[in-house]
Amino acid sequence: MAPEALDGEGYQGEDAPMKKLLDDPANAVDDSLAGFALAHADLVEVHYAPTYVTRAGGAVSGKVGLVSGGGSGHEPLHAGFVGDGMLDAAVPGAVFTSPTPDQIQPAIQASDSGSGVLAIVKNYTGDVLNFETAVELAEAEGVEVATVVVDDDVAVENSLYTAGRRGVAGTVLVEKIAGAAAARGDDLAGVRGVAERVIAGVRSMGVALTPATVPHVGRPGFDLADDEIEIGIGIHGEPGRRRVPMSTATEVTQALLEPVVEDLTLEAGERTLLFVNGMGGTPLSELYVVYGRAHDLLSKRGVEVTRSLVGNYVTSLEMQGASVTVLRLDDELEALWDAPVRTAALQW
Amino acid sequence: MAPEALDGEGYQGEDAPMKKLLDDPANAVDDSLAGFALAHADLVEVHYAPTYVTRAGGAVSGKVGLVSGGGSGHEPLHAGFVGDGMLDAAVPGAVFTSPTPDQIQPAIQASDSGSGVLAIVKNYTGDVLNFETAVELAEAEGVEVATVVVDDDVAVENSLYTAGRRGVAGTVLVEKIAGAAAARGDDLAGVRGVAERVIAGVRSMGVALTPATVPHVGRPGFDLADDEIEIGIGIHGEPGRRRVPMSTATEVTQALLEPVVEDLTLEAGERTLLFVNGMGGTPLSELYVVYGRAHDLLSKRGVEVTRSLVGNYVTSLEMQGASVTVLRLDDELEALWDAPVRTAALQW
Amino acid sequence: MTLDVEWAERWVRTAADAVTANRDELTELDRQIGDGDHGANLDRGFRAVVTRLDEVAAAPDGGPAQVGDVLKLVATTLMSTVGGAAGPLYGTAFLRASKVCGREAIEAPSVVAMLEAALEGIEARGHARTGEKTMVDAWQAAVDAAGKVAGEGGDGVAVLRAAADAADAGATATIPLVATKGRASYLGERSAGHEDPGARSTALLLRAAVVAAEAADPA
Amino acid sequence: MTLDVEWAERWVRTAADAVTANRDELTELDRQIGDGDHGANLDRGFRAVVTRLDEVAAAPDGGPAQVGDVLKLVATTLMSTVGGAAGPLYGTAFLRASKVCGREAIEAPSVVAMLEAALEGIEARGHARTGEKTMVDAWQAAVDAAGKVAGEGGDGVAVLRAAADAADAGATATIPLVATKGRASYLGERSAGHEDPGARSTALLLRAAVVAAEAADPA
Ligand SMILES: Nc1ncnc2c1ncn2[C@@H]1O[C@H](COP(=O)(O)OP(=O)(O)O)[C@@H](O)[C@H]1O
Ligand SMILES: Nc1ncnc2c1ncn2[C@@H]1O[C@H](COP(=O)(O)OP(=O)(O)O)[C@@H](O)[C@H]1O
Ligand SMILES: [Mg+2]
Ligand SMILES: [Mg+2]
Ligand SMILES: [Mg+2]
Ligand SMILES: [Mg+2]
Repeated sequence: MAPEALDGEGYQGEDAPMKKLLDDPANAVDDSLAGFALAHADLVEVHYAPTYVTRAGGAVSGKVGLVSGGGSGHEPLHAGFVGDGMLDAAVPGAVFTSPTPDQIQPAIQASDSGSGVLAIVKNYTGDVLNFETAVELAEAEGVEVATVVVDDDVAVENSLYTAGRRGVAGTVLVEKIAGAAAARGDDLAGVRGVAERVIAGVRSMGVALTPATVPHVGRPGFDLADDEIEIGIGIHGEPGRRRVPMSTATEVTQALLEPVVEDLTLEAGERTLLFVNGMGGTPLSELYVVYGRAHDLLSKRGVEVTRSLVGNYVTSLEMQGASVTVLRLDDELEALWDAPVRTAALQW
Repeated sequence: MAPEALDGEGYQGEDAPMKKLLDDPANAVDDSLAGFALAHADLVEVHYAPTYVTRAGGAVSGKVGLVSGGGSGHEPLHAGFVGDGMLDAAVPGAVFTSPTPDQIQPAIQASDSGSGVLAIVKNYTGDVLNFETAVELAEAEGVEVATVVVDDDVAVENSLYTAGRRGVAGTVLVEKIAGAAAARGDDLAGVRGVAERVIAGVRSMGVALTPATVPHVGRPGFDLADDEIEIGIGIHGEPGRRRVPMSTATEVTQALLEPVVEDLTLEAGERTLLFVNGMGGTPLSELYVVYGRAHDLLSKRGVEVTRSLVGNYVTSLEMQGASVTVLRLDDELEALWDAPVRTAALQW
Repeated sequence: MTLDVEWAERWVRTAADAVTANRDELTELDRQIGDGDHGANLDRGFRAVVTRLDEVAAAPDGGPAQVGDVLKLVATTLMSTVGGAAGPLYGTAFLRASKVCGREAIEAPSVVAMLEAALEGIEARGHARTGEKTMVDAWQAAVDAAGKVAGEGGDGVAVLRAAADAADAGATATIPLVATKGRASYLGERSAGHEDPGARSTALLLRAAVVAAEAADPA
Repeated sequence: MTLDVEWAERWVRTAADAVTANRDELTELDRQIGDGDHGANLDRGFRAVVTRLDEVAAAPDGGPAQVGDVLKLVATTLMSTVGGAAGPLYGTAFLRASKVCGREAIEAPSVVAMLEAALEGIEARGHARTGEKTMVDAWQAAVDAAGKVAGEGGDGVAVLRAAADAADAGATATIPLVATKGRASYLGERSAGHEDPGARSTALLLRAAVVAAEAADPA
């Protein structure tokens, strides 16, 4: 292999090129989806112009359809969760930018087998507005659509003074459990009810150690000193609520978990699912350290952890950091969590 | 939550603290394993002093045992692959340092149900030497042990002038497929034969965009300018074969894939498994871009991709980068790949 | 000059140029208190608008006949290409505006009506009011100034100019505000001290309308 | 002085101190052409050795009786705590060395035999020969020099001193070499220009033996 192999055009520009495995950063989303489609042809079908992803084989007859979507850059969310037992379609927008109604509408229609469709929307102004319009359009075409809005991020106060809590890692749990409810044959009202029960019982909080760089922007979403971390970050490169000195896993975990537990008013004896989510650039080994610490802290409060998830599921490009999510469980939610799932990113 | 929550001791030291979600960096491996054990109590059991991981429930009667191990920092390798259809035990060393014989020996013995044990070793002087001693000790205790050495990294010439090719991402494929052979009831010679067939047919090559920092070292394994990437890296923070300017995904993929294909002497019409592995800090979306490019390049040569794997499976802490692995397939290897597996990191 | 369909087309093209020229500035504003995509989002949208306008102009039945046709084309194109919060908000703004501009040329009262319709559309979709540090602050200032100048007998261009000046000031006035709507609200108090990107892009778009009017009719 | 069991213990403790003091230097050498863990690996190992030695010394039946006992304790402890390439290599070296030191004190010929046994152990495990840019280069130089001084009638300490000096030079001499064994071999030509970390640590360990001898018997 001649060294010239790499001496082609490469990135142009004044500054040092971004270190990303991409060709044209403006095509990052579609290029990635093309590879995704090739790697998972048995599970998904990717549509372009407009861009959306459906389950291979199309809507499942007699089953409520599940559609979610949002800005790209959070992979495997959402396309990685399309498949048996979870989503019927996913709609990826530009990086960190909610998709447009003309992408969402066909995804909703493709997911309808006549039993209606549940749209799972993360609570961001852009996502809510674009889904709203798409749902109106799909309804005009005769599809029955229900919408749930996920807002699990306790870093944001749910008050008059904010756009409301953001939807973050808890979204995966909503998609998995509502997907299982749809798979077992619940009707649209039933599936929506299950999704709303999950949303009511799930809370998250995240930390960034390093920011992420959006490909077509080319510089980090925020600046962080070498010894600072950002507590209460979202998943779109937004800055968080406060900046504190770098600290230990135990202290950081505590800072994430406590507001979650308090907001949920979790009490001794309750059962939970504990989910430690990586933001993309943090090694799995560190996520397990955080998981261990969070588990200990919950145990100390007498809260039982009966299900768990650890990994990079709702990411923010290559951001280093993690979030801690707790979901209050009961027999039904546990059973739905355990139900089989077969997607690119979650299988059992 | 008071901001003081994070004002505890934190890291000490002259320089800016490392940005890692850890408590004492010297305990990183055990702390992570403790969380891993809590999260996957249904799958694994973690033993300490000496440290090794076994399948929950112990050796499977009548089945050949599979043991692998190596330095930590490559998670989910190896402990994430302990479970049904894959490994019976994994032995994690210190970060990037092969484990010691006194860890490996009990892992081998715990995996023996009387049908013998296959040790899967990545080809590094340290791993080979420590496993050698451990195998001798286990044999002295009456365990029949066979050893295979994985050496899939074409970045290293397999010649008199090197310690031989390194074992890298291909190790996962060896563990999965040999694990399936053991699960279907092959005897030790048979399982070893399958593993050797995989080793003979698998090649990899990797690239680093940014280096990784070993927790107890506190600074990057090598230095890379903002516009440079390192081609032909290993998974231990070693520098690679050559440093080139940052380039496009297409060019980088080509530089990785070509030597792999040539070393395998792949011809048109052959079937392959294409595996794009993330080094830990690169977003999944970029791995799919690389996958798509590699798939295209193989297709152009008439090589068929019939199985695929994309994700962070053999990592190098938070290194940004990826490797491309190709495995030559036949009916038997395809069937063994498809066979059920239930581990923390791979399930179907 | 008359604010006719040629002006409307020129407005849109001027706006597209202004967005491209200020893309990085908008992005940087959004990076400070949002997610750093506002410039890229609008740029993507307006480039699509220009492409679409070129297509329509090249069609055998000629270009748009009414000011409202141009605004509607902008609305639907932004809606389907921008995404994020700004896509539906600007989309609705231009859609509502198009509905009160169903003629070949518009005069001062229609300019006011157009701006009012746009503002109402944004408020209807986004539920924000003045003072919440959003694009509403720029639009509201523009509407107020436009109404005043129109009431004083100013012509269409004078009304537009007053609107653009006011939007500019309205955008600047968002700097000290604490956001209570949109992504910047997540920052709480930390959002103060930064200009709202959507308010700034609103000022750019309205300035483009003035520039487009003046280009045909140099004073 | 006599190279007795007290000397052996002092050697090991001095070596442990030297490793800790040079931990970062060894790590940096390994970072250049390896994986940056040699300092940490050896430091972990030698701290365990010291702990073990303290335990054994505190045991009711007293400390080790022979030089070989001390070396064997070093061997087994390094083997089970160092890992990597250096663990088994140093482990085997000290194990083989212990076998030829089964007495209360050793003289010049035993010092040579000890060094030879260590070198043979390393060669047997690692299959490296001189010139491959490994610790073998330092050990081989030490063995050669030790043999020479012993042949000339030097006493044990003189032999040790020659060995340490030669190991030092041998380590330095690895700088221009291209590695063909161990992790540095992956770098090919790029390994030239850097000192081999294992050769350097070998020189440190042998120097510690001299320091330990001199400490008891200041010249
Ligand atoms: N509820 C709202 N009402 C009015 N304007 C809003 C609202 N939410 C956000 N905006 C405007 O949208 C702008 C951000 O647009 P953009 O960055 O494109 O979308 P996003 O916030 O989804 O990334 C803000 O600067 C603000 O002016
Ligand atoms: N085959 C070999 N024979 C002799 N010495 C070797 C061999 N391979 C490696 N070494 C020595 O081991 C040293 C590296 O040790 P260390 O860094 O602890 O282990 P690792 O290479 O596994 O990280 C090298 O500097 C070299 O001196
Ligand atoms: Mg956005
Ligand atoms: Mg090592
Ligand atoms: Mg934005
Ligand atoms: Mg090393």
